[in-house]
Amino acid sequence: MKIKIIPLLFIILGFFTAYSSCGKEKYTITAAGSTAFQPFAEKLADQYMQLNQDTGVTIQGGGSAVGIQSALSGAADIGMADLVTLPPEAGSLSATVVARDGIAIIVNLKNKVGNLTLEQIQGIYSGVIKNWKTVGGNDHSITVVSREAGSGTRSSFEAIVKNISLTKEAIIQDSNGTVRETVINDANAVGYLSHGLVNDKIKQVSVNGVPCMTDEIIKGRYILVRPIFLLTKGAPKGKVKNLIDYILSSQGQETIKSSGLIPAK
Amino acid sequence: MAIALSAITMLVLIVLFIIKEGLPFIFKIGITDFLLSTDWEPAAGKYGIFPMIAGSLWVTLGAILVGVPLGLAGAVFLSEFIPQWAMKTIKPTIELLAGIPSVVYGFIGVMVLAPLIREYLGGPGLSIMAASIILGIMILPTVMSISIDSIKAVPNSYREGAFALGATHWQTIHMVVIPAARSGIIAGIILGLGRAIGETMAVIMVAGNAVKLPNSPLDSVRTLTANIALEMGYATGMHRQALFATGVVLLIIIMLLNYIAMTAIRDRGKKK
Amino acid sequence: MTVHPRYTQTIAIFVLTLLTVLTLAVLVFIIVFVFGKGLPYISYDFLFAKPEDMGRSGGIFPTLIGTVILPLFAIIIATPLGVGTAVYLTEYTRENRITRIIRFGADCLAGIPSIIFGLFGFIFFVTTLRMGWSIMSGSLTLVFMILPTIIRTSEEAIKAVPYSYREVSFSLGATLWQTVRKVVLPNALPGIVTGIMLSIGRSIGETAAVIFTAGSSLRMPHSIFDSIRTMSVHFYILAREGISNKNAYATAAVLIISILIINLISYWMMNMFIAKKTK
Amino acid sequence: MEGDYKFRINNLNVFWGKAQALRSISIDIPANRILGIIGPSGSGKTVFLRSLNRMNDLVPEISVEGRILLDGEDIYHPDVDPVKLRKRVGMVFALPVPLPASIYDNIVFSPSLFRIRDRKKLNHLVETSLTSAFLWDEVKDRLKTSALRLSGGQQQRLCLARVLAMEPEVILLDEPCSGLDPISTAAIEDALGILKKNFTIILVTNNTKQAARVADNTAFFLMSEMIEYGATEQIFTMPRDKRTNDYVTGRFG
Repeated sequence: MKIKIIPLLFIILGFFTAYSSCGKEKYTITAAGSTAFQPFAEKLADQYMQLNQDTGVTIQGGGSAVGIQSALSGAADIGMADLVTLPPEAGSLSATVVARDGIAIIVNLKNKVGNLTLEQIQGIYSGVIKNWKTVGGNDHSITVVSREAGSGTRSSFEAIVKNISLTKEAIIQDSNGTVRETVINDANAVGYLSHGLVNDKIKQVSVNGVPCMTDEIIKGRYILVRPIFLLTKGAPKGKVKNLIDYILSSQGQETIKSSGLIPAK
Repeated sequence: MAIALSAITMLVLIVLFIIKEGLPFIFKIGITDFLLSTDWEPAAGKYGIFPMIAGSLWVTLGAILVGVPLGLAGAVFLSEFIPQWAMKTIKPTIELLAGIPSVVYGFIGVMVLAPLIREYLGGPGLSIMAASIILGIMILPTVMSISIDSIKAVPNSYREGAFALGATHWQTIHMVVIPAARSGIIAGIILGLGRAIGETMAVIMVAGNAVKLPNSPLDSVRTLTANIALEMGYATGMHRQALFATGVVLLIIIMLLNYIAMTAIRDRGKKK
Repeated sequence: MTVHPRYTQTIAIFVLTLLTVLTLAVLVFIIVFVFGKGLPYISYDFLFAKPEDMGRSGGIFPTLIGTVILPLFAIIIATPLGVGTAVYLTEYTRENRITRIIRFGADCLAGIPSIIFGLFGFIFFVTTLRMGWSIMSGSLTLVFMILPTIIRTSEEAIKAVPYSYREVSFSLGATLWQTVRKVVLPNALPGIVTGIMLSIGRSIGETAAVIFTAGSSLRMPHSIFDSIRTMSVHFYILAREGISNKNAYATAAVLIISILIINLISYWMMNMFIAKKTK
Repeated sequence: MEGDYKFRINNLNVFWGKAQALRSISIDIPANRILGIIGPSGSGKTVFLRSLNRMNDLVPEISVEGRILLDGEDIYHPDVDPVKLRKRVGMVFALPVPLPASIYDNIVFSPSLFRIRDRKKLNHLVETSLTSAFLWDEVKDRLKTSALRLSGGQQQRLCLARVLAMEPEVILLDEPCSGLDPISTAAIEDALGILKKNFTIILVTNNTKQAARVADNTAFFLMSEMIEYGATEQIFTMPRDKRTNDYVTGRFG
């Protein structure tokens, strides 16, 4: 009998602490979804909580679909999604664009190709162009790196480039970070990722002659750009509205810009 | 009684949940189209998981080829030829390795193993071979530590009996000790097998996840688990059902493997 | 066929030694690799400060708490359930179709990828039962995940207890329950503990199931209904999102050290127990 | 063969699956005597012994028919709790099986099952049981060491002491000396000689000489049947059945 009482006590103790601390818990807003936006959301949440001591903000990842689902089910107050076009089931949600994000095409530092046209990108990702020679590089076969089906970055990329039927040889990576790692390690790889995550271990190529830079995106010359949505069930109100308003304020947008994203407007 | 029932109910709940979400989809698409088609393009409504089935089987087979001989040899050596005091440090080390998160193994695979394979053997590096080796290493501690336990549980009188009949130490091991410890060893292998076929994160990191039928161990593949985990975060509607259906297939494969393993135990038991 | 047993033995032992050395070398390499890359960055601040900038700088304290709390709750719930089931299957029922089905089911479930448990937990605990991403959802999901392992390893351990011990116990007037409690369980304990250790290891190392159910919030939890991030999830996010490789390695090193500490404690406890019996 | 009967057994049939392990055994066993049961291996001696404390219940294939009365009560009556029965009818097995615990804990295993917690009483029980089993002098200084460290002979005497500590009425011994050296065997035989004052003892043995030495009455089992039962002296000197004669004079088996 001894054996069984101990864990029971633990569980009861657990519940007790849970409820006792529930009383003094402050109001918490939960936001969930896009992994691409998660880091920026964390930063914004920190700043917001500095200004509003009575509100807690919890940020969860999970992906854009999780963002949509949890906003629909009420598991989160705010869903975060980074898709060019929202799926039909998100129709009932109220969507606010809070930022934009450029999608950069990246290659290994050793690669001498510096520019690709949209058609070339389409050809490479569809498996029609198989060798770097064809687009002005060395005589090496291309390792195509893409994202998983459903990824906001991938669907945005494919929606803008158009007519991609992804080659079966493509390596699939499930995050911006790993796409970057793969391209860093493989001299013949090509990938795409969120503009804010480009670093000096990889080389970014221009698309149609335009480099992926904040200015070019704001001017509308760089074409691989997708919006980032905050989704709420019905129009945002109360604390949630307060938070979204903060993100849209000049202070919030400044944070977004300084972290490498593009402001909403 | 109540405890046993509630534990079992919990387990049944999960299975029913997966089946309920996945099975209707399989019938809607058609079993042959779902299982045997090689096209997986959820955006275009194409849901064929044959490449993933092949991927899972290859990678698991590879992991078994790497992990089981090494694990068994290690277990036999450590429990039969090593003094007790040395065992006292080695066994905890092995169990420690069982606790290292799979993502760490996966990360090492990406940083160390994949570049080696790409450099010396060719291909993209992220491949069946990389995944097999990493998974094989991951299941080593499980296979080893359970095998050691069951070898240790063989009564010493068995060994003494064999020695007394003039058997060498090795004959004693493979004719007396291993058969006596068989049930435990197989349990260990099944656990290892389960871990290999069910592993997700490490495989996603090192297998490359390309949706195609592999031609060589250096090709990139996607496993069933990777298929689920990669797209789960985004999938909705049909796509999500397709992933649950992938889960059903995975479950059936695991059941088949277990069934084969169990019949193997029983048949060998009969021969005796 | 005609090779002398002595030679077979020499060859066999040679091969065994070779494989064992290879195995141990690989395993040692992994530890040395992670420690080599991670240990230099571990400091008091790293362990006990709160993370800054998504973990790019600062410490890992909340994830340390998460790594302790989540598996602890899971084990506390799963151990009595799992061991109880194993006892029931081995001692209270005769081997029949139903026990075989249950055992088969447990074997199969041991092989279900954790992502499915994560998914189940997400839909069942997080949304349906409205527990949200929380310690509670996370540990309950882990309970489901480790239960099959605990049942199977406990069962093996219980079966390994010699039948004669049970006979003796019965002949001395013990009831079935007394026999289980005073003879079977104590003698099966080392095997049961191995199973529990494996499960703790699996819980600590789990990423997929935890990220979907306990969430990935980097803040300190205030109650068991708050979200938490474990070290494995933290490592995964740091490494995968390319946030900081050195903090990722340092987190991995801390993970390995904590598992080491847990293992040492359990070994110490087990040795105390065995010593009591054989001294 | 005078005095009270502890066991009265009438037409006992035991089946192991479809095979019959015991064929219509009827025997009355007097109290405070030693009954020796002899016979070749496989003659049903052990099955008979295990019917008396219902250890056979643990083997699902075995079924028991007929009546066994212990002090006039049918021990196979549905109201009888086998656990309580086994407390009254203790058993020592062929191979010594000390539980992997200290000597002391082995002895107090049974008393502690019945909620005897009093240290003094337990200590006293340990001393008296070990003394009765002729083991006290050898182990009194190391009661807390593991029972597994004892020699085979000491282990078997420990098992006897462990049964004694249960304070049963009947002690069943299943070839208790089969693996032991002559000195340990002698110690156990001496102990039994004294113990019969307080207990009814049933001793199954392969060693006919042992039965001749210690038993008051002897029964001879052969091929699932009881061939002959009588005072030990009579069985060994003037057996009525030719097969008994052949067996005790060593002409077969």
